[in-house]
Amino acid sequence: MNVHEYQAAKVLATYGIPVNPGKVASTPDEAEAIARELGGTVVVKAQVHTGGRGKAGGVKLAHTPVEAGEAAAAILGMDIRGHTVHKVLIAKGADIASEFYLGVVLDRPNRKVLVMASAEGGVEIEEVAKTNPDAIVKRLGDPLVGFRPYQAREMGFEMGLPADKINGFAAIASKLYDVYFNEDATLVEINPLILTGDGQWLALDSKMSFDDNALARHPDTEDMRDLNEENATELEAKRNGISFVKLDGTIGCIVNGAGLAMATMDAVKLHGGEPANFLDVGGGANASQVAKAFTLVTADRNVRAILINIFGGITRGDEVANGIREALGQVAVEVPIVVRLSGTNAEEGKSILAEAGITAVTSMDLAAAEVVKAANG
Amino acid sequence: MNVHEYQAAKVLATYGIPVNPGKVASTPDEAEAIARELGGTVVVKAQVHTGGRGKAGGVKLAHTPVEAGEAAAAILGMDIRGHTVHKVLIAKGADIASEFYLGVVLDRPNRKVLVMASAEGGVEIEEVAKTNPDAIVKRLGDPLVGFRPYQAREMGFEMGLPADKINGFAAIASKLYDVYFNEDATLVEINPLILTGDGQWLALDSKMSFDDNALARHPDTEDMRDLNEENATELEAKRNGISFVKLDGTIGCIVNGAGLAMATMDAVKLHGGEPANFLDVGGGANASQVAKAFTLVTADRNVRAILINIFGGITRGDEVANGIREALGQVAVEVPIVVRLSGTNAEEGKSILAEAGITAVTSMDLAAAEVVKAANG
Amino acid sequence: MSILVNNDTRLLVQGITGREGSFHTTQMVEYGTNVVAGVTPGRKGQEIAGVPVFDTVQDAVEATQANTSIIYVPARFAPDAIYEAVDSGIELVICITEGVPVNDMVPVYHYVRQQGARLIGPNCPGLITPGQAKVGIMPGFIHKPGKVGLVSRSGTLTYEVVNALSEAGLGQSTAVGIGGDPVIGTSFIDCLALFQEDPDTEAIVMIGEIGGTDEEDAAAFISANVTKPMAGFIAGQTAPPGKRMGHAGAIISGGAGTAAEKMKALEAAGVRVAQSPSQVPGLLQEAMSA
Amino acid sequence: MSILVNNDTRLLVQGITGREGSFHTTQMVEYGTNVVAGVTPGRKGQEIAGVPVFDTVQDAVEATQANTSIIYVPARFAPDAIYEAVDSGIELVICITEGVPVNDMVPVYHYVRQQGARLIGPNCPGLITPGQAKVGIMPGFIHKPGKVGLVSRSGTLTYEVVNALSEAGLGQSTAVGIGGDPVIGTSFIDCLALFQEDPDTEAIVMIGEIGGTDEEDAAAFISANVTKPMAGFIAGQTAPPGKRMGHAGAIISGGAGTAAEKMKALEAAGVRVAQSPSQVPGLLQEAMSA
Repeated sequence: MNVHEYQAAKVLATYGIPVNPGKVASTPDEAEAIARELGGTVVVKAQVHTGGRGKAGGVKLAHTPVEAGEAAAAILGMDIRGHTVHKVLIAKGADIASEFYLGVVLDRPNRKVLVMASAEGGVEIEEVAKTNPDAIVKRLGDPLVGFRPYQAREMGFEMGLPADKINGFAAIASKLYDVYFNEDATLVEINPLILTGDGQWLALDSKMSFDDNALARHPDTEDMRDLNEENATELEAKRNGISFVKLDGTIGCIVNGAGLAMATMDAVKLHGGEPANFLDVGGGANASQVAKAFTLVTADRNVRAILINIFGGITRGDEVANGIREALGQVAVEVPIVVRLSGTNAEEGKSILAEAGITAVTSMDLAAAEVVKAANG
Repeated sequence: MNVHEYQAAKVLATYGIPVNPGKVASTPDEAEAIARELGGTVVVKAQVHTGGRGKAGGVKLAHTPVEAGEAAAAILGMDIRGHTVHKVLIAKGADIASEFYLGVVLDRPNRKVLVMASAEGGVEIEEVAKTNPDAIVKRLGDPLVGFRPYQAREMGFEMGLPADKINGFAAIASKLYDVYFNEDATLVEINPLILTGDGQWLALDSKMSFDDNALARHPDTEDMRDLNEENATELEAKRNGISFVKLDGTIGCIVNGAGLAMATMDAVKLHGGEPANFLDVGGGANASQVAKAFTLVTADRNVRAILINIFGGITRGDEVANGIREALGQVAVEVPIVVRLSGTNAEEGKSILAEAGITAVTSMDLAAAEVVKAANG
Repeated sequence: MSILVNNDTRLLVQGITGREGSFHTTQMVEYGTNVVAGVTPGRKGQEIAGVPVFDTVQDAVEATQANTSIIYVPARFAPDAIYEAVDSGIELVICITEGVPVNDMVPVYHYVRQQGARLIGPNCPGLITPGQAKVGIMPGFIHKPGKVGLVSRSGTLTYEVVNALSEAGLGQSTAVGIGGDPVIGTSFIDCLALFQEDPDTEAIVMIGEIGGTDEEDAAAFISANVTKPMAGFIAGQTAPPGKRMGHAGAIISGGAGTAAEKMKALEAAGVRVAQSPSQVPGLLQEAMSA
Repeated sequence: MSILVNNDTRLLVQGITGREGSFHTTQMVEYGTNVVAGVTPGRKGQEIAGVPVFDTVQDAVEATQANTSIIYVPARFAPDAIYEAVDSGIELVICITEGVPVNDMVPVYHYVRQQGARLIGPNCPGLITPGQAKVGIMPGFIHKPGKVGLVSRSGTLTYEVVNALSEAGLGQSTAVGIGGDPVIGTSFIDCLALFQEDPDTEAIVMIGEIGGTDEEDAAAFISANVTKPMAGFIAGQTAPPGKRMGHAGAIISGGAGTAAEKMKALEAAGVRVAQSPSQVPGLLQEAMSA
């Protein structure tokens, strides 16, 4: 789960990390009032769950409250990489002397948590990794005794920080590691972390993602969820125990198992089609789950045909077939359906579907070819 | 540092451990008012930093508010093992179905933290260890991943708890381990931990000690300090970087180094005397430290002679001798002083002291013999 | 022969009285797995599919000498269940449970290694040595005893490939589902090393997916250490970046973890990589006769 | 020969620019210890007693191949300093610092062991191999090179005994102050094992005190493993129960940890236990000629 910049800043502040004070506005009037309250030059920033705001014109400097209102008017409602701007953050303009990057993320190969920093702040870390990998300094937290202050100091010295800035940097890095662990984040990033003209550390912009599997123990985090930023269909799927990801193609996919669902998308592509979604219906594949899957898939107007790919394991093919028939009685599906059934009682299942006038085959490749033909036909 | 039962109960409550609600009174009137507020039978308990309250008559049951006031009147001011009772805790009488012991303490040989429990609650654990050691169940917390819930369950099953009481017990044991670690305790003990007639867990009495070296990071703990319970001389010594423990003998000891200070006490005893104190003056042994040590030692009216035992290492014997002379100019010492000086420049030091009319010898045994003679003379 | 589980496996089921635990215990017993004990605290004395239930793993191990454990408890209890198994002397722990927070698994991973035990999963289907021991939730009947070792991050996709192998007459020595989470106890490399050493495994199939670099690391290991013929498949060629594809670990992030990179790395290591699961048996046979 | 420190010791001082650190660096250099580097973050380029100062232990080790470190930083920074030393490849870490909370030392103790390094202290005077390396705060001049290994929980009391030994013509191979805290990195047993194996140590002196059961554990070890003649002393025969005698670890609690028990255990293990420190040389000579 992702949160907005202003929400991430609040989390950082509760850990004692110095952030640039600001407030959120939903209207130009609110923005103007906040700018007046803050005084001086402010920056108006689009609050959306995506990067590239600056390039898209979602970040504007305003020298007066009126300018702030105008900037907010321009940004609110803007579409940035498919995200509509509903809120802007109004924050005091900062006196930036130097910019840094500081981030904490899981290091999968080592099964440890990685703290990364770079003196090339304000640039995406992936970009720095490509253009100047030596500029990134890294330390792994020990899984059992954590991230130690000396590691943070080493990072500061390696980045070439002056001696009197080392302890301040180390304190922020240690606190950011605590944020990652205590809040069950999957990513926390301050970019840029700045030194101001008068030598103070300040987290100017930050980003956080949280482990969905740990949200149950973090009700405060769940409260930060912005439904505007989430795909309604994906949320609806999740509530029903279905994994769903919307894609741009025309062929709806309903599959049991995440790996098989990806492989099914790949097969559609291999046979010349484009998948409209990733959908893992979960273990059971019973009538109500399949009916829910139909509803999710057919909500997408681009879908021109549906491929159901079920490998019967513990769940038998005939049960699945009956489930599909039943689901079709509950949900009106107006596009062609191709079913691929394999594994336990696949033949019985195919007979049941044939009786209902539904094409059912054994081979996944054949099913993919058929569904592409159906979508184009 | 030790705290009172009512303070320990507050700490337990903040961790979600169920405690018997009660309030503290300093006068019989307050006690009566609290008993009236609580209603029903109450127990009135002396709040002192020592065990054996029950045997000493410091715990009384009261069926009415008036009885509670009377009980408080009887207990307040009472002397229990040398501790004067200044406060009583008034708590609701509990319906005890069964009593248990639960404690967390450092296991020195394993360098790990030990959780102990016993179905023989209400008795001192040292007593159980002697009479029925098999009744004590133990589990070590892992220094790196902590005390795990399954360990608490195992302890519950081993104590013969019924199945429906296991999870409740395990939750309390895990929380008590957290108290120990998060609060930097050296001992936390619930005794008795009870099951009430209606099957609820309740911490009826508890005891906590804290690591003096960690108090700086626990201001809340430091706030619980009861100066009535601390030896004023020991506190005064601590403020001056001196380790001091009051004893019952007649020979005051001033020594540099804790181990040597103990050995000096032992030597006094070996030569027929009784030490009046343990005193480690710290590394420097300069004039102001020695003067402070004189003040501390002579505050004890039992002291009839003083043994100063200094091993000159980094600090030179002549410096120490001058320090002693200077200190004697600041503090009037009316009992005989025997100085033992050894190590660096011991001879120079002894000459300086001889000029000041102070007996100074090289041998620790001889010094001990001399001081015992002086005390008896 | 085989790897990790076989006729010597003495299986303990943690969470045996739960819905999943009891169902799959029955299935495993029916398959012929030697399920010796189950654990659910407070349920001592019960039986599930003829298997005695104990209060603690310690009690169960003492009474039955269980050496392998499979875990079906809910996610928030899974780390404790793993610690309990390892501390009670269980050598091989299979955690089926899905949804364990990553921050919980980081210390678990390192603790298990430190204690010299082995964890498979979490969020995995388990593993099976056909004809000997099914320790997991896979449909047993699709597997055939044979000489192909299989290791996979996926569940159903594994069954798909196993089924195709069996139909092509390629039985399996052992098929291991290592799980789809970002932090799992046993990696591709661990299993490849075991298969390489297992005299009865003659060829190896590896099924990867997007996310992380375990497949790339495996490719490097294969180049240096694996001499047996191999075929593979990587799911997620059409997955978009930044989106989690069902499995918590299946996500392309920061441009890393794509199927294309993984396929390239495996091919460079001499693995024949299929475009579709159905091609795996053919490619493997090619590799075996090359 | 000797144990732990000698002419091959390349010493690093953590907290070298502090009051204690700089004073004792000068003392150690004057004694002839090979002090190669110091560390205080932000003080790179300075020198203390001719010893170059670095920002990090890593930098210092790279530049000077230091293999031993001594720590003089304040208590709240000491655990981090120990971790930094161990993670930078230092094999032997001596922590002089007093007042480290016990809960901090518990994970440090186990981490250091796990990494295969050795910690002495905290709250200790350090150790010395007379004529070769003084790594601590003890007065060097009282020590004489020789054949007696000494291990002690105390500081000044150790100097007392060392002085008595030297005056009696009994020089020391190495004298180790292991520290007076409840959790210390190196125990009596560790040192006894090293002295027993050291060909140049012919007799051993052990100085204990009240609190804990390390002396009793040492006695059991001595019975089973130590063949060299031994004398000992236990401080605190007159200490009352429940009171901490200066050292954080010197406390009789729950009736355990008394001097009497410890003396009894050591005597039963064949150690000649003195009533007074001055008796130690005589008892040791007796033991050596027995």
